[in-house]
Amino acid sequence: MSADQQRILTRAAREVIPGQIVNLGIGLPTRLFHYLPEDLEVLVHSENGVLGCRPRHADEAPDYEMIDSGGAYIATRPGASVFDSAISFAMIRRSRVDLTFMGAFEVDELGNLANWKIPGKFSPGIGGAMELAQKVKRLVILCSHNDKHGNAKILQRCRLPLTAERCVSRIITDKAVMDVTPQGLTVVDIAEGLSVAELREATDAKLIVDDAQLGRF
Amino acid sequence: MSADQQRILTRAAREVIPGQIVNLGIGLPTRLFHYLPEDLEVLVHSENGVLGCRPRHADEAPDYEMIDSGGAYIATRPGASVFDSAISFAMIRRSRVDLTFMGAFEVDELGNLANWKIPGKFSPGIGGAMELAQKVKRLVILCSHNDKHGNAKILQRCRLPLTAERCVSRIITDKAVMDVTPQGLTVVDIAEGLSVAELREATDAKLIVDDAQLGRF
Amino acid sequence: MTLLYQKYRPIEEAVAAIPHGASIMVGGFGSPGTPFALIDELLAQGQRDLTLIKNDANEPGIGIGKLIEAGRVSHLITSHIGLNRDAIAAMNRGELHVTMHPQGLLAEKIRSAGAGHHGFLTDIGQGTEIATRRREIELEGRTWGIEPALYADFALVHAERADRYGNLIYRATASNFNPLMAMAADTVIAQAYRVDEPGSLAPESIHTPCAFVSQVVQVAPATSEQGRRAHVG
Amino acid sequence: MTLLYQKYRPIEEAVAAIPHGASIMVGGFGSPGTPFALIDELLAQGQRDLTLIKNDANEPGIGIGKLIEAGRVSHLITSHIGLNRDAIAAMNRGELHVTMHPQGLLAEKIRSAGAGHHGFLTDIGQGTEIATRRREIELEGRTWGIEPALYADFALVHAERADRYGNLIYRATASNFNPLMAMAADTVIAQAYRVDEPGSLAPESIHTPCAFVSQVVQVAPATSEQGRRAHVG
Repeated sequence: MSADQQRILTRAAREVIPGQIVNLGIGLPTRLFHYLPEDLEVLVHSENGVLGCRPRHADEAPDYEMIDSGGAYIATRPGASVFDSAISFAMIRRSRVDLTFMGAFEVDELGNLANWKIPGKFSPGIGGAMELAQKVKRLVILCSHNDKHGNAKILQRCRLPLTAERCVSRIITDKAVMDVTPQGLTVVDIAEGLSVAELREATDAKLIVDDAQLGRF
Repeated sequence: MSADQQRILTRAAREVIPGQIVNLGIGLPTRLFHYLPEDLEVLVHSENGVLGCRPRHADEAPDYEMIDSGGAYIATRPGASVFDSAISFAMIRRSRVDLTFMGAFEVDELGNLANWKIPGKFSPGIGGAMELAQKVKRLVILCSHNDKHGNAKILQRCRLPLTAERCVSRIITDKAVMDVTPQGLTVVDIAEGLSVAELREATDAKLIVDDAQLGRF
Repeated sequence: MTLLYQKYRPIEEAVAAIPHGASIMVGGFGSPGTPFALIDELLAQGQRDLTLIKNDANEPGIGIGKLIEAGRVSHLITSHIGLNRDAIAAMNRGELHVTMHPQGLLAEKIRSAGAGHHGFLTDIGQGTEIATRRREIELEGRTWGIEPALYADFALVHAERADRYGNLIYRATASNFNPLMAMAADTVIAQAYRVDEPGSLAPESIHTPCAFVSQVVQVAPATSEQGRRAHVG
Repeated sequence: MTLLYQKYRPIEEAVAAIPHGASIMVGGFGSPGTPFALIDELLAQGQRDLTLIKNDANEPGIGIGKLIEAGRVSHLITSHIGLNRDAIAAMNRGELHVTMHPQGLLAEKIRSAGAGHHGFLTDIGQGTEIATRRREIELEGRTWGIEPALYADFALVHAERADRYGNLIYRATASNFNPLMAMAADTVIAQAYRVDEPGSLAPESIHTPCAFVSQVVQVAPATSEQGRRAHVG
């Protein structure tokens, strides 16, 4: 894992409030699992049908019928339950999941999210992303600020097919932490060593910056 | 219980095929419970959420949380399951109940059934009757042939609000066993000592009688 | 959002969140599964002008029968009230507005809300007076009734066992409408005969996962009230 | 109608009832809950031109991955096939027709059939391309998508334990789509690691009541195949 990813995950772990129900999307968010202390009173939901999962300890044999939605063998913590896919998504659609972390291809100023399809290039399916993005109480996006070609992923308007409209609350990238507000994208934290001008340069959306409030991470 | 009711129930018990799933409606049909031998391999469904109930033995203490849909304290037999009301009615709507017995205010030649409401007089609710009547594979009506004023309950057309259209397969009364067929009501059995003329007199529907086929009960 | 460690509450505090005029789903089919203790607390606290959603009206003098007799219920959405002559009388006098649904449709209207839908398409009741009171739609050459989802502000549910996160297990025929209502209401208050520490219930044995439950209270096991019903098996 | 005492069958006989061209729901989310033995029997028997309904396409070389590689599947209705590169390639070559649904909607379309409905009203996917491919309806001032119920001729489901009437218990995350599919298909074939006499399963512990299950077969417990997945936790 790169240093940038580590910084994103370390910052993301601070978003979790004890007592919450949290879902970790496939990809980078799944790794956040390992950044949550085991004694943190949080139930991690995985949409394949478990609430209250934790990473397997190094010395635990895998239970081949206990996986998370990404396919990793997991274990459960006290207070866990298992259930079918209808119950699992009822939980999601009824906004019983407090906080979800998800990756993104594109996010925009309005909080629109695109992370499931690149027409003609990538369309393995939808999975649970649409429901989670549309209905979770708080959606935090974890992604690199720019794609591997250097193109901005934080845009004025998404161009790819949307996962859900106006669903994102906060975006955490290697370069900044940004909140979606009625006024636009407000920068909360900026990466150590990065200037606001550099951040604006790497972003295709208007950024609202209040220097007096700006944190570093 | 009257001799007429006993004759209805004795005849009705012959309708049950070993291996079936059977529902007993409130009222007279509930008493059929006691006419089914305990070793008969049948699972009795009660729509409040149990499959595989049996009458309590005389020496069994009641379990106050184990009732049938009529409110009687019941027990379960091997192979029983309990479940919520959604599962219970899914079973009904998916026609997983093979046979249901139900009472009636009126039944007609087309197999229409009225047994839930007498406008202005009796309307305590609907319960599970509509779904059971509409979706069960085979609906057998158990009722007196005439009401307490002597009026026919077996009619050319029902006058009361319907429970379900064209749902009845067979009618068992104190006077006859009749099948609903595309040609009309066909008499299968007639009560001991009753003439076909007397039966026709007590009925407000056309009855098809083949003397050569007619049984007694 | 109720945080996990905030769910286990005294019964007075849990019920005090219910205002006058609230819509409240109440579990139970007859006595089994009826949250008697929560209902009695509601009676004691005095909330009025309530809309209740319950399969039946219990019986005179027990459960929601008490709330109806006390004039605290303005609207009852139900399936069958034949075992409560007082409720039938109140309905006939026009003091209690009653909406009747076929039992399975009532369950599904609640389940539809619990699943986060807005309703479902059914053929149940087509050809009866039920069909005349709902909107219909043509699809694939047939006419279907549209049954809107039924949401509520609160649900009062009864469980056999719970943990203090709000995981619930039902017993015998006390399940009935409880798990459906636990998903459909905005705030869900569960009573259980026993509330243990998280980890005391096997994950596969849990019927209602804690995510749906807002508060959980412990109540005394089966009172004589639940046994004093007229019916015998 | 399958009578209760006729449900426990040899696997060959149960699967032989499936004709060419059948629509078949297959339980499982990834490996857990996938009825590997029933799928392998289907592969051996040679049924073709199948429509499969499954959350995912398993992985190359296991589960329905084998059926797809053998060219036996003409249509796959699914939510995500990202773990099976062969299925993606077959889709891209136009050899496998794939219909994608959001996972929760796929579950609910199946559940809607299982409940005996014709569909449900949802706001999931409104504002996305999902909404463009379905009929909509205006109700109470909002626009809702109509998602039709998804029925099938057969369902193949996997359970941990069963009795010979077909009562089923799932374990861990092997539940997933299995109980929904068990209600939605006309003929339901269940495999279980252990099939006992009726009475061996506690009534409250049963996840799928036997009324929904047509046939039940016993299969050898967890094979190495289920462990040979690329992912590690």
